[in-house]
Amino acid sequence: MLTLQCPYCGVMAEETELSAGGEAHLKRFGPGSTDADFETYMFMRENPKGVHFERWRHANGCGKWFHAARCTVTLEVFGTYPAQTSVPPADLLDKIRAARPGFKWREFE
Amino acid sequence: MSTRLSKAGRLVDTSKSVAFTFNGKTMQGHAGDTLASALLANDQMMVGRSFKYHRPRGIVASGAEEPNALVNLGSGAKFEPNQRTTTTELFDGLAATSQNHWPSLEFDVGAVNGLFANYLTAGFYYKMFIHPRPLWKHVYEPFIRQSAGLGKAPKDMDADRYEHFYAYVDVIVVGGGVAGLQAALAAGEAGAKVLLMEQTAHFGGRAVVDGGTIDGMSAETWVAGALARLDEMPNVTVRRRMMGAGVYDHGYVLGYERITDHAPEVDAPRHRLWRIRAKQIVTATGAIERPISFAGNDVPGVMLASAVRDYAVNYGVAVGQKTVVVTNNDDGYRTALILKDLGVEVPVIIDAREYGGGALADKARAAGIRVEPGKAIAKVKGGKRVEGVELCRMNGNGGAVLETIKCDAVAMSGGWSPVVHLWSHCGGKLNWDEAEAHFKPDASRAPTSHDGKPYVITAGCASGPLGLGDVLADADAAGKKAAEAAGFTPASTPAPTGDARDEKPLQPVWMMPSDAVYELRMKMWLDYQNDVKVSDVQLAAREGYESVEHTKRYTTLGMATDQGKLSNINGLAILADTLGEQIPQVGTTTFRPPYTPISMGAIGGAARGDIFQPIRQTPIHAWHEANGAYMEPVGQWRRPYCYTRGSETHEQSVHREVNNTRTNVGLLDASTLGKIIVKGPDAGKFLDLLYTNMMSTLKVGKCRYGLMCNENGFLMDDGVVARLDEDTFLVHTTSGGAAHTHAHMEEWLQTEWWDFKVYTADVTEEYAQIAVVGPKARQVLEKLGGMDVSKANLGFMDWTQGKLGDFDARVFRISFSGELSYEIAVPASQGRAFWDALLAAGEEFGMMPYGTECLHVLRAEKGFIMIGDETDGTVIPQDLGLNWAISKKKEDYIGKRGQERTFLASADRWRLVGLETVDGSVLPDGAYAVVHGHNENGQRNMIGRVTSTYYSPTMGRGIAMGLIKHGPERMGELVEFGKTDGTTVMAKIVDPVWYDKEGEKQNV
Amino acid sequence: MSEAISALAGANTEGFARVSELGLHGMITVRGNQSDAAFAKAVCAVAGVDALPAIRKMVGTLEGGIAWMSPDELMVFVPYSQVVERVGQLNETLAGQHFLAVNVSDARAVFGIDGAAAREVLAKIAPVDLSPEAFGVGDLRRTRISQIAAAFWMSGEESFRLVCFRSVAEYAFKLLGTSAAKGGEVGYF
Amino acid sequence: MKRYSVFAVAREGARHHTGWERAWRSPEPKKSYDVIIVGAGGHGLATAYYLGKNFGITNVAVIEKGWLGGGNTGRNTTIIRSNYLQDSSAAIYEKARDLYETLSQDLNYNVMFSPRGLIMLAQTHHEVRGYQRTAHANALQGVKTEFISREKVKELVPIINIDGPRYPVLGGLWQRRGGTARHDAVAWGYARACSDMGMDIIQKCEVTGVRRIAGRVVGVETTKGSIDCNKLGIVVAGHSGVLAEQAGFRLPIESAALQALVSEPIKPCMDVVVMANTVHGYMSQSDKGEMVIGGGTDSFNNYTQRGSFHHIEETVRALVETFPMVSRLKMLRQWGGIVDMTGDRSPIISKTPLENCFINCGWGTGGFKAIPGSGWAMAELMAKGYSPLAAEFSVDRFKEGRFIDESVAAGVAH
Repeated sequence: MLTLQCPYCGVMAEETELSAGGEAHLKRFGPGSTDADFETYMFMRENPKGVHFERWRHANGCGKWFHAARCTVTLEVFGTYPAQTSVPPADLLDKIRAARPGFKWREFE
Repeated sequence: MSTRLSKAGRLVDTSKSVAFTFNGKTMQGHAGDTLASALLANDQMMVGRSFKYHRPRGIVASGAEEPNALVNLGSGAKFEPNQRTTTTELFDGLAATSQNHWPSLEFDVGAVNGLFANYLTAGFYYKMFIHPRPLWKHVYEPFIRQSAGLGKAPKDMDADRYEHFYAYVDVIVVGGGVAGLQAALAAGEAGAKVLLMEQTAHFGGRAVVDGGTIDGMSAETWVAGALARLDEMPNVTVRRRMMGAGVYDHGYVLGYERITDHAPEVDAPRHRLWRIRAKQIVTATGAIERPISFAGNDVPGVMLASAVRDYAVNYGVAVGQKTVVVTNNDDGYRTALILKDLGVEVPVIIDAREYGGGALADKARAAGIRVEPGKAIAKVKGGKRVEGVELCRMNGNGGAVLETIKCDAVAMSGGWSPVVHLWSHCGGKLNWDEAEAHFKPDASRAPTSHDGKPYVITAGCASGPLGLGDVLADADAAGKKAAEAAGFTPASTPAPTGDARDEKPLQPVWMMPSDAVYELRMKMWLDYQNDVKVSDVQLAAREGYESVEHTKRYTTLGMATDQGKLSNINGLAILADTLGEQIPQVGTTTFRPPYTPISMGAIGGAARGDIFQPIRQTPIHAWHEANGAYMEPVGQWRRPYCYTRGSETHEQSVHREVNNTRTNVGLLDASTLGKIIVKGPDAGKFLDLLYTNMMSTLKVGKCRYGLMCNENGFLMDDGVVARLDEDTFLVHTTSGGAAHTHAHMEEWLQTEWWDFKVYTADVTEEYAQIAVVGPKARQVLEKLGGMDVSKANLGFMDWTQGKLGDFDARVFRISFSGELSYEIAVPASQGRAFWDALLAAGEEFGMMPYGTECLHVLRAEKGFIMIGDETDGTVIPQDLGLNWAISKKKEDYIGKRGQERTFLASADRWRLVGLETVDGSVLPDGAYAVVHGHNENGQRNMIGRVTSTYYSPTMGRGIAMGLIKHGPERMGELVEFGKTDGTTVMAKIVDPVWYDKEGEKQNV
Repeated sequence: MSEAISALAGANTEGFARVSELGLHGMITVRGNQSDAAFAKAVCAVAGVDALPAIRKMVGTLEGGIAWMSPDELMVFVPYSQVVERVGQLNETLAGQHFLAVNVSDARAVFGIDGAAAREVLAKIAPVDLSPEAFGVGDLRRTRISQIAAAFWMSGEESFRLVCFRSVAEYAFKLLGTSAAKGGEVGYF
Repeated sequence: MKRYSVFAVAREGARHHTGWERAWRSPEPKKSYDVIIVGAGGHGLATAYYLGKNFGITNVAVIEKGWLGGGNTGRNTTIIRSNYLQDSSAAIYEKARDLYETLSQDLNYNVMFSPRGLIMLAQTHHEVRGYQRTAHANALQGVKTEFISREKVKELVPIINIDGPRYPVLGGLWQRRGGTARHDAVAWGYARACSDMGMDIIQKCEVTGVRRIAGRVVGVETTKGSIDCNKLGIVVAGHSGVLAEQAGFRLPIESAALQALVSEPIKPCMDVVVMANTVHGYMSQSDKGEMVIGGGTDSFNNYTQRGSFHHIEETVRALVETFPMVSRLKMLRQWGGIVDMTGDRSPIISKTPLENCFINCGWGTGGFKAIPGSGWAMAELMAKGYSPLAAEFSVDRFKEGRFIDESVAAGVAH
């Protein structure tokens, strides 16, 4: 039963207040894109055994979408941040790299 | 025999006697008894039958670890099977019956299995009953099921209530023994918010039974003082009869509080499930004594030494008149000494250790008790109760019996194992302790929480130490550590002092005697309830079920209701020994919640009956229910399916409603339709991306039907959009689609197009929306008056607002029936009044309300699609011939790219057509269209399916819509549909618009 | 206009705490930039309060107050009889700005939970720390009560006010009533 | 191999069971094999078994990181059914169900297949229509199902409450030959038969890398050294993503925790399997008497084999409403397994971008019931390069938008 801190209203929200939204930072491919790019956007997922960037919505709360960096093995949450960004904050990436040497997630080394 | 002692137990009030029944026989106990202690006081040694061999079973333990003494408790709506007598507090009128036997506990036919014990070994079922095939299901399995299963199945609706409760604390302490109390004191003094829970009704755990001194006072006195100090701390809460059931991720703990189990007459919830968030969890869960594997160790009267002690001290019950103690450690001697002290005869202490015991052993000798070091029990004599034991050398095969000793009880002590369940639930790791021969928590590998830091700390015996002094020191440290980790500064007060442990080392004894012959090994029980014996584990290992999980599952070791609390360590020691491996290499099975079984009622909580799930009601709901509406769930809403009159069937009602709406006027409660305000400079641009068609060009005062797809291209929702002003749109969604569509909008606005200047608001429930439908609709509204609803002022697909009669109304000229139709929204608080006003005004025009099924027929006659009927999540607008609603001008909309993929763009897709059976009958719902031949998997080739099918009162025949391969190009052709009975029915492909193809009626 | 009726017409029930539906109240969902002074001024004026509420706070009362709903959403409370006019007032003052103000008075139901043990009624059904240290007068939470979304705040030492959707008012009422049923006292706070 | 029979049991009983052989050998890996299967769960072992039985390919190693059958095979609720809507699903699940009928005899190991019958409750009109549609499809797919009345449901399941205030039972989709089997026994039986054919089952051996030359698989690196192979089959359920990465390709897969629980054992009270999809609860009674209950799936990626407790609450709540007597039972044990979910929630049995490397994954919550059919199809695909049962389940379908969507029977888009 996870708890994640909503970066908008500051609540340490338990899972039942939240709804999970899958992998974060997907680049949308629309008309004109290749089948491969569109397939990647729609279906290919990192699904890492380790730190993952994912989307959550504070559905039973302030209703805002945010992102979380969470380890899928230990469930450690390295941080949460607003959804209006296409890349994770640098300081968060540093924190993860420090804790998990050799950390890699999609284009983020 | 088992009797009450002259010296009263600490927990019972001998002045208050309590009457109860066991298998119909009335017995007497005392207030403070458990059912187990009361049964023993009545010399009820046999209390049940085992799972497989139906062997006589007696009480083995005195607490939560009890595997044997399970009973059916209560009756009727308060009946419950598999209740542990050792954790059931006695109350007046308690009625218990024993389990798993027929016809009676004393004479059980199932015991015949025991005669075949030779064959009924581990793996028996896997090797048997293979031929002939049908016999397994029809003969063998039913028999096996009948003979298994323990308690009876409850029959009635549960008469009790249950509830949940959320609590948030800094530190949880699980366990109210001296360790838990000290941990709570230490954390509490540091200022942490502490919740201490004890699963029984009493505090102090073993210390108050085993004696010993803390800070110079008796354990009893110290415990009373500790409770008093905790009581004075405002930041500490102490709860009894509350078990730490499970530890979950991120500091989540389940507390299982049994409120009225001991007092069923009280009007209160029976159980309360606490959902607790804690920064730190201290598990002071103590330790459990291990049985010893000797032949006949399952005969009623063979009991854990500590339990014998508990019954004597706590309840004043002597389990036997002559109690033999058998042990591999010094603690067993405590039982002998306490019994002796209470005047119970102890013929002998059998100590497996050549070197014998330490100080306690000397005390025993001094007390005149015979001590036999290096000896073992070869076999327990007796069937339904202990009659004696055969003494032999520990190092030997048990062949040579030295002496037979008469006794009626055996107290066994195989050493102690920390209760590590809660520690392990979320991955806390264990180390093997050679000296104590048990697994104990490895504090350096604790479970970690959301912050990556450890959040479970063990305290006292649960950490490993068994001496009173060490226990208190460890608990004090644990409490302080927890408080510190939770952000508090612990006081520097020293830990209380307790007696040091002065004992000779334990000698692991996994089998007694050391080289017992097979005949003895197959009588050595590991798992009492599931009848798993030493020989079974050895067989499993020999057959290659080497992993501890394999052995567990192959033999069912540890899978009984006690989840192996007594059997697991002994079992895996035998496994390791057979494999020639070290115990730590073999490892343990996984510990899963709950610690002991918890009621489903408590898990479900208060959510039953009326509040099982929310039912959404429109402002007119009550009227529907009062006027013959047959309601159907639509999402969480309830909507009238139809309104039955007199003796009408539902079908007749629907036909009446259709005919009346087509000829006169009908009234529909459409309040469930979703309504979302979309406002902002970019609202039009946003809606253009959201819908397949163009919304930005919609004129103020106009309505437009729109299609919404998901990114995969599949049709998701549809509805009418009205432009309220330059930058404000009102979006209608399907019933039950509002929340989803609103979330869909917010998701795109927040996570993809966050630069758009758009705000949305779900106003679905602000309005009651009522559709007035039919040729006489205009007359009805004109009767209400106040608004010009003429075609000139309010044409088809226009909307307007103002006063309609007494009401502030927004009126939309839209039609989902093909008739002249107005959808009118008024404030929800006036919805019911408006409905009544319409009914009154409509009376002279023959107005009748209609339900969802009539709505479906009306729209089908007109060839309108319905989300959820024509669509199922795999259908795109192009399949439905809705290309007219897909803008060619737009370079992008959600779903456009998805629809360009080969399979979705294929010309071979099944597409929407109308269908008419040749004989006019109604096509079966969900039927598939077939062509000759089979596919390569031997299935009939299918080319389409029925999506909607009705009897049309208007057309006087069955009409249907369906998706057919190349359908629109095959107008007039016949297609064959398969029925579930194997026959088929022919239908003609036709235009799906049956009624008013030109659309004149809705446009008058 | 015809008489307006709230979802449960003021139903109430007495357990170890009192649960009552409080009838109709003027409620305006306002979305906009809360850091914009003009916006804040206009909204405060409508609600009759001095300043916008801080994050997760409620200022004022049901007759005139503002509840923080999200970084760009507020719930403004005004007398029911005046809500239409107040929405108009907002639209006028903020004309030209990017904002949203809609009347949701009839889309909501309002409940009161009153009594010494009021905290326990909600602590059984909402995943929120309701201990006095963590939740006091003026504190607000948007969360769920059992299976529905709701917002509640403490309006007094022993009083909560709760807002949920109108269509589930009956569920909410029975849920709160069950939670407050006698015999269910927890004695925790 | 000494065959199991009543006579063998009698013989061994008379001599203290000293004569039983190991059910399967535990050899050290050879240098090279024709085929390596990664993953000794039900699907992997079944694949190996049918490679040998149907195609005579027996130079096979099945490599298992932990202990065989230790993944989802030993963690599921043992339900077996084939009442699926889409042709390709119905085909493979019915093939599996049909093979289950004789599996005990084929393997000479009693897997306790119990075709006691399975009901899917229809509790809304929408569900009624969905299941009627399924019944029509099944009739043409050779799957024996029928839509039955609520009265018939009550007759088959006396403990059910068909007049629930919230979701009355309106009928049900009934598959008479659906049921359950003993999950561990399925893995053990296949393992014993594979071992008997001379295949090597190598437990406690983790694959750490996939060796490739010129886009072709040539072997694997393991914790027990490097092993060569001509063909590689990856059948590792929840860990498919990890293996795929080692093999150098990506999968449309996400791993999540699926939960289940059992009650304490009680005397027989429900002879069929009941699934209530509207309220998300399903339940059957094991031969030991436990009520075996399927819970929900977490909606976030998870490798912990622990789920969130609120799913257990939701499931139990639903079951108490549907089977009031459940309220007075107790939960004995809860657990979780890691399931791999594809974009359309249907499995993948497919060639991969890496030549001679095949993958079988994505069974989500439906794996156990498919084991024999899945193994049959995977074996055929690996042996012949094509299997009609597997054809539709190729991984290309996501690029083409050719989904196999089973949720449509319930009318839910995703």
